Amino acid sequence: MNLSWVLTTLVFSPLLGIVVLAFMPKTQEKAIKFVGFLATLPALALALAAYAHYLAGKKLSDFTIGHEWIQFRGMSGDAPIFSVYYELGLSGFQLLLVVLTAVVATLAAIAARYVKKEWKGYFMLFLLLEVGMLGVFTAENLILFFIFFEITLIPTFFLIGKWGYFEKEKAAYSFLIYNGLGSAVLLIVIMILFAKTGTTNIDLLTKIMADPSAPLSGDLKLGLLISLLIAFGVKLPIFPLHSWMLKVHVQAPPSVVMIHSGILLKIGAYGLIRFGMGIFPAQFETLATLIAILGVINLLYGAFLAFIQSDFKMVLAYSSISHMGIVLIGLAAMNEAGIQGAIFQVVSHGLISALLFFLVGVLYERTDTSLIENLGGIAKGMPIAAGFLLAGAMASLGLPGMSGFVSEFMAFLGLFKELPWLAAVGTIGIIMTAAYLLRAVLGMTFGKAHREFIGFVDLKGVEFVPVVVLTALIVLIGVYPSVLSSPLQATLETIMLGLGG
Amino acid sequence: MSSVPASAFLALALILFCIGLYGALTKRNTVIVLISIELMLNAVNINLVTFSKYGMAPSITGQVFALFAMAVAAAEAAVGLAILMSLYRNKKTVNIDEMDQMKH
Amino acid sequence: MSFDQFQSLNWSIMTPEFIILAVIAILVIMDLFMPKHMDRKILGWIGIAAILAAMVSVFGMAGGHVESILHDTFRLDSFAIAFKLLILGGGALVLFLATSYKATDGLERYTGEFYYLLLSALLGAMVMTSSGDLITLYIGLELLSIPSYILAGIQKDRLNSNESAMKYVINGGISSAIALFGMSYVYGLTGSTNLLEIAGQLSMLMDGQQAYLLGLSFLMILVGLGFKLAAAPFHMWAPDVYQGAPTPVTAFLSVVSKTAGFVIVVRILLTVFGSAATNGPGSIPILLDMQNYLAVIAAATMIIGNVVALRQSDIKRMFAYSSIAHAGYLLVAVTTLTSNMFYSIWFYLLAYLFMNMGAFAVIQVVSEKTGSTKIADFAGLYRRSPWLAVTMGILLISLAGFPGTAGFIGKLNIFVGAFAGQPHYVLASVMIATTVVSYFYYFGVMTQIFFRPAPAASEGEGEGSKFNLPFGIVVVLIVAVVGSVLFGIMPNIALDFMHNNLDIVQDFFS
Amino acid sequence: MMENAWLIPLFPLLSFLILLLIGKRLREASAYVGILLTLASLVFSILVLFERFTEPTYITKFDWLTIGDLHLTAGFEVNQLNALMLFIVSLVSFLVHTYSKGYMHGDERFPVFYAYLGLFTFAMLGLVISPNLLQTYIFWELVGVGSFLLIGFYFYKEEAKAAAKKAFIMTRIGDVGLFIGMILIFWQTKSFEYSEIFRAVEAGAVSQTMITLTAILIFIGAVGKSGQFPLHTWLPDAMEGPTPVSALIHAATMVAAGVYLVAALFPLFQASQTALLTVATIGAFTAIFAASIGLVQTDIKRVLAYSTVSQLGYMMLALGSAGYVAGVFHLMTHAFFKALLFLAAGSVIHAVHTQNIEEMGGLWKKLKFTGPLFLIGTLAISGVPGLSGFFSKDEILVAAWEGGHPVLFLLALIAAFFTAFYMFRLFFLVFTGEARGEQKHVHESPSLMTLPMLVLGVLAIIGGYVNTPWFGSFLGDWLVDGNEALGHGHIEGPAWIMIAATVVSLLGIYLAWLIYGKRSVARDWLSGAGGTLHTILLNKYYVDEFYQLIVVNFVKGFSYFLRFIDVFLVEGIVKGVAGFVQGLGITGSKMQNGQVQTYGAVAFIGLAVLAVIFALTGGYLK
Repeated sequence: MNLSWVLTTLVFSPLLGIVVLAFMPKTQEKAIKFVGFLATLPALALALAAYAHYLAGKKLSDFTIGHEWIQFRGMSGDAPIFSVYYELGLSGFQLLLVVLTAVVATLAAIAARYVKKEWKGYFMLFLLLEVGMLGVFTAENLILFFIFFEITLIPTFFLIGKWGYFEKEKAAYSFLIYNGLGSAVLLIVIMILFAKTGTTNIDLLTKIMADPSAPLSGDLKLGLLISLLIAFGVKLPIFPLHSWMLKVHVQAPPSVVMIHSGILLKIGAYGLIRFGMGIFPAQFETLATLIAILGVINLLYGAFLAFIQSDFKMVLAYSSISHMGIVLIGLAAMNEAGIQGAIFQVVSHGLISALLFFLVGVLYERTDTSLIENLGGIAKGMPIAAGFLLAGAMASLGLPGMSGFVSEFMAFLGLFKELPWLAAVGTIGIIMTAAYLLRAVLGMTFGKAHREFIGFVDLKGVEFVPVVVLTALIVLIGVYPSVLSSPLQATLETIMLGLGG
Repeated sequence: MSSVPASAFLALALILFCIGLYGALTKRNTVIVLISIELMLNAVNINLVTFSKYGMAPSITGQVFALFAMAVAAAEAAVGLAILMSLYRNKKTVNIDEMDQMKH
Repeated sequence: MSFDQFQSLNWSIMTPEFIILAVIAILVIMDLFMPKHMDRKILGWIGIAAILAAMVSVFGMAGGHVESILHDTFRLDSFAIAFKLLILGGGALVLFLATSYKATDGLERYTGEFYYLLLSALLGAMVMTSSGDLITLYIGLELLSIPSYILAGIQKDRLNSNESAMKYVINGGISSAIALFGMSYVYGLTGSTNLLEIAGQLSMLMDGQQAYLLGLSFLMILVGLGFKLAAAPFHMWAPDVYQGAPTPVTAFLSVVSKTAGFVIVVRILLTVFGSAATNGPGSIPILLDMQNYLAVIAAATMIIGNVVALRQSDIKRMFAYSSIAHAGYLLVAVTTLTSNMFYSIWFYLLAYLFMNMGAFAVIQVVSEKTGSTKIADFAGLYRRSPWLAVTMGILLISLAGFPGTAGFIGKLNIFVGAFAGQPHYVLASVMIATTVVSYFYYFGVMTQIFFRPAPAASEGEGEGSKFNLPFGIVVVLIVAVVGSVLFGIMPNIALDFMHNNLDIVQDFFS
Repeated sequence: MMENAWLIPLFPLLSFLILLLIGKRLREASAYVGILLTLASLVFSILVLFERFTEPTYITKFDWLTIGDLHLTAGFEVNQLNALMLFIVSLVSFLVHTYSKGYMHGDERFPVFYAYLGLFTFAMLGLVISPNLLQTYIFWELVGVGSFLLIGFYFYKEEAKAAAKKAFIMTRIGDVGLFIGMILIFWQTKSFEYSEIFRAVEAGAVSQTMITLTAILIFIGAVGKSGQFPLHTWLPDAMEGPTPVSALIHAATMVAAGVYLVAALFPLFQASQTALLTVATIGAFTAIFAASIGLVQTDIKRVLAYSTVSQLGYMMLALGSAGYVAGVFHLMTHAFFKALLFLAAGSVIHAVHTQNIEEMGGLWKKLKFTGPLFLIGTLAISGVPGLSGFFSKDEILVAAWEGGHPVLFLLALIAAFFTAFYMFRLFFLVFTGEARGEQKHVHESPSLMTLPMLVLGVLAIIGGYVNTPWFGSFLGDWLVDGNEALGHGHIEGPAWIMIAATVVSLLGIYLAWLIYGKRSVARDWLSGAGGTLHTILLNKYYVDEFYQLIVVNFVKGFSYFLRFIDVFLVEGIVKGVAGFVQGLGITGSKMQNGQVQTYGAVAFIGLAVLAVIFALTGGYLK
């Protein structure tokens, strides 16, 4: 059976929604929201189908598709000096991220019910964003990756700038410029790679680089890797490139933050693993200690700063920085445990932060605040929401039985093998995570209610869908991590092979 | 004729060109500025004619070029003066340094 | 030259020029005999028809051999055809804008002139693309410039328009004098004005003194033509002129005139200095030796254009700086001198044509509505006219160079060129960094359009706040958006046409 | 039966899930779900325990997580210790479930309470049957959450909130020790399995330093969970939770998990004298430290809490002195009598609605059931001969003495004296004398509450007879059966130790009687004699204040320092770059002064510069 149509359909299916929305009257709020939600479903269905395909024991390479797209020719008649191929494919790692994206996107579409104005524009941009994200994770060559990467920027800019909170424009600009610079660096790296090897295909590049006779000096490779680290460091974000992300997390509307924190930040991690580690394994090893130090700094820096924030969104924003530190720690370990931990953390944090930000949206919708001190004691009026909030926090602080633990555990397991002292310093982060999350969550839910929250409605109706689905997935991964680890084995083997392990 | 070396003509042209450039960049009166530009173009013409006679490979083309240049210069001057007239109607000045309504 | 000889010339290769010329003559006569109060718009439509006809004839010539007439002063090669298409396309769109332009401030008395002056400037640009001789190049250049001076000042009663024309004349005059001075030395060293002959002569150059002189003349020509491109530091006239000129003229200057500028730069630099030996036959040509100078100019242009654009509050001024910046990107392609240079310049100019024309169409509509050209006038455009807003959004995204638009492909193409041969890391980095800087001001306009509320006064106007889009504007917008998006997604439509029909590299030097 | 032991934790989990989903509808009928399911666990546990008497250890596992070539497993194991723990935990849990039906009656979050109890019981049972460190850690954390949730059950009380937070974070500090230790030992032995670890340690595959390091790190985990000094402060605060919870979690089961962990990893500890000594020292110190604080507390539950801390110290001392059996034995008896004491205290609180012992008094007559049961518990913990506590405490003292720690032995002896004193102080103040507070409607608790107490009371009396010097050390022999590394089932010690212990405890009781029963010695005798000391004890040695001052302030200060960096340095650099670009723009637009001649001049200068550079670099004059 020819399955090469699947990925194209998967990636571009949200466009259908955009087209339908374009012809809808903009006053029909309910219908628009419903269509926006429906438009995310085909991608979700296909993503799950692809996962089922994998579970059935079939090859993921069935989905690979490649076409010529753009050729820049030099002298006439010559072979093109530069070609951009339309190449999509799936590996286990990519499959997981695609499923994650599709799930979070659908749930974020539900969370978009809180959008108060101009739903039509919102959903059109939202769906465009989804196209970009799905494309990023399925692209098989760097240029295509870059194109999809850039495609995510514009909708996100508008979604933040138009539908965000008070300082939305500043946040949107911050986002645009930082990420623009990141992608600029990325483009330069891509071009140099192309200039040196004549290809941008990721697998090919991986092979070429593994060949000792590759036309790149070690120093150049190191330089390229450092550039990649900067490019994806903006996205991840790595200290000190993080300040844009705080603004975005605080100012963007809930459903966008779900996407942003849940998926967009993960592009950075994905890039580091797939390109940084995949293409430059030897240089990555050189930098491993540095990356580990950066990871520990991220972990602790985020944790300590989260401890003194008064806005819960800020707590979560710094918490994201902290958790991305774990990704770095895992990667720096350069062994199976660490890398697998990093990948787990990518998925796990995607789910957890989506859950927490959704709940923030729920609370903000009802109380018009996300300040911890204004929210004390909401467990009285909204016990279910408070319960899920606590569950989310527990997942985030790495409670066993939930996804956060498995990833944190493996990342540290990996690093302890290589750099035990650094890892030991990093474990302070585990304590601090508990401290800041409990401070924040208990500050909001426990204690005396500062104001009457009794009148507020608890979670209801469709609001349960994102919360329950996300919690269920978090627990599923925590209890039965093989759902993630088995598709990853092939990817890991490839990476480890590159690392010479 | 041959007693005057080609380099003298070229030097004259260069000096003329520089005078023109200096005038174009420093004079306040726009008419003078336009005339200075003419000077620069005429310097070119001297060059062309000199080369046409004493160049590496003397040819008539240089003189033809000079004729074209003169015609164009005339047109340019005419247009310049016409524009200056309409400007003068509105602003009542021909001073070039007062034409700074648009800046920054 | 006998009459037979005259007849035997292959005049047909000048068909497009003749069409335009004839129509100019017809329009002049018609304008003369038309009653004073009759609407001159018809002249504009005739002009558009003429341009389209010329375009068709240019298309028809694609794929043929290199031909030249009149002692090789006029040549028709693939390069000429390719860029003539751009120039004609740009001219047509400008005329569409012009027909929709509200004639005020004295323009109402000269609408007829408005159209045929545009056409004659266009004719100059066309001649430039096809010229094989310094004389024709110069004539073409001036034929483009002189009508442009008049056009800039055609709103006789508006001081800004006068001032803009005056500044243009003076700067244009100086620059063409400098360029011409440089050319005179080239002539002096070779005794010929024919480009190919010059090239042949210069490739044999042995004398270091002469090469030195040639180097100086290279710089002079570069500077003189740099004015046309508005490359830094010869860009400073552009913002003032762009701001003061009527919007269609600004569009013309920023697109057609710039395209013509690049045509002439490539033509001269490549043929003359591309083969001029620095140290005897077979040595490195001057052009390659001068690459660093070009690179500095390109980098300065990109930086100045993008950075100063950040500070602008007038949309036309901002677009002036933006067009300076784009000239910088194009200069990167010129600097790198790779085999895909022609294609990348051509494609970028094509993309630039679409996005800039479209943007100026929107600017024209908005500024006519509000009576000023402040960026703040765009506030709330999304509310007042969503389609116009989205159109402008797409065009701005293309200008900023995001994927999915022609602007991105154009930039990518240039960028690839920067790495294809000898990599130019610094230049490429400057290019991409300044591109990021450009996000600020392009998205600043978008902020006004999409995020800011419409000014209170215009909200109260009700019906009056609606935009009525003239037919010409609609055409331009549709073409611009379709072009920007289509060539952003399927650039090979254009690129393959070039490759399959036009063998620029082969033709250029033969 | 043992192959089905995995079902034991699942019953309470089921209870948790059921109550979470439909608890609201069930209201107080939720209790039946919880009680029935824990009863099932109890029955299974008893069956497993009996089967384990005759059958060998049962262990099974499957792959849980694959990391490359590493296969991390999950499964369960039934060995002697596990079987015993299963029984203790499910028994106390069942009793507390039953008791709570009465105690929590009328609470609006009744189903939630039972759900949490179910979660905790699940985690605790899961913990005790884990065959490897990783799984232990997983459940270890889960019991922490159960504890956290139940401490914070009265979430609207600020104190409960603070206590819950404190409990979680302080135990987490310990957990990190365990976490590190676990990972370090994993990389040494390539396994989390207890059996593999022991084998590697025995085979000498792990260096001595590493053994000591990991053992101590793991012990830090135990310190956190078992409230040992210096991580003990959360445990007294945890008394903010409902009293049945205190009985279940903070007396009988979870806090004993630390002891259990050390016991389960005993061979590892035994391989390092340093580690053992650390355990013993910390244990002994904690025992006397907490006991001394207990002397002056006035909150009935806090007295019991410090007593718990102290008793846990005892157990640690035992283990640290190589008295494996003694430690586990005391764990068991302590579970019985301390749970009894807490439940009885709960019954008292239920009756008088206060926890302050100064407001109680004279309850002996009013609480006909509770009083005697409380007395049984008090006697047992004081080590009065014949009751369970006597036997186990004696074992510990012997172990400490034989282990060659005379100082620690002495500390333990003093702690025993303190224990007897403060427990009877408590007893006398609560049950004898005149009623001091306003006590209306004081009545005995319902039978639902007294019956569990009765069961525990019986066990508190007879529980010790499974391992006595007189009737044979059945428990000890069984525990160490088949594993010589654990030491002997019974350690012979000099007879004077038993006598000394008895004398000491009786002395304590006598002194308490003198002051609080007979009142022949003034109550402020002690506080008067050592005023400063009394204040220090009352303030728990200012440990909390110390932590507040040093740790909390340091963390906060450091955070603000980082914020400073974040705001000024990180943002500052960004602003600097942006400012530079803006400045360039400003300069550029300033140059654009509208003067056309300036434009020309700039261009000319540009040309001149190019030409000069060209001239200077020599052009082509070769």
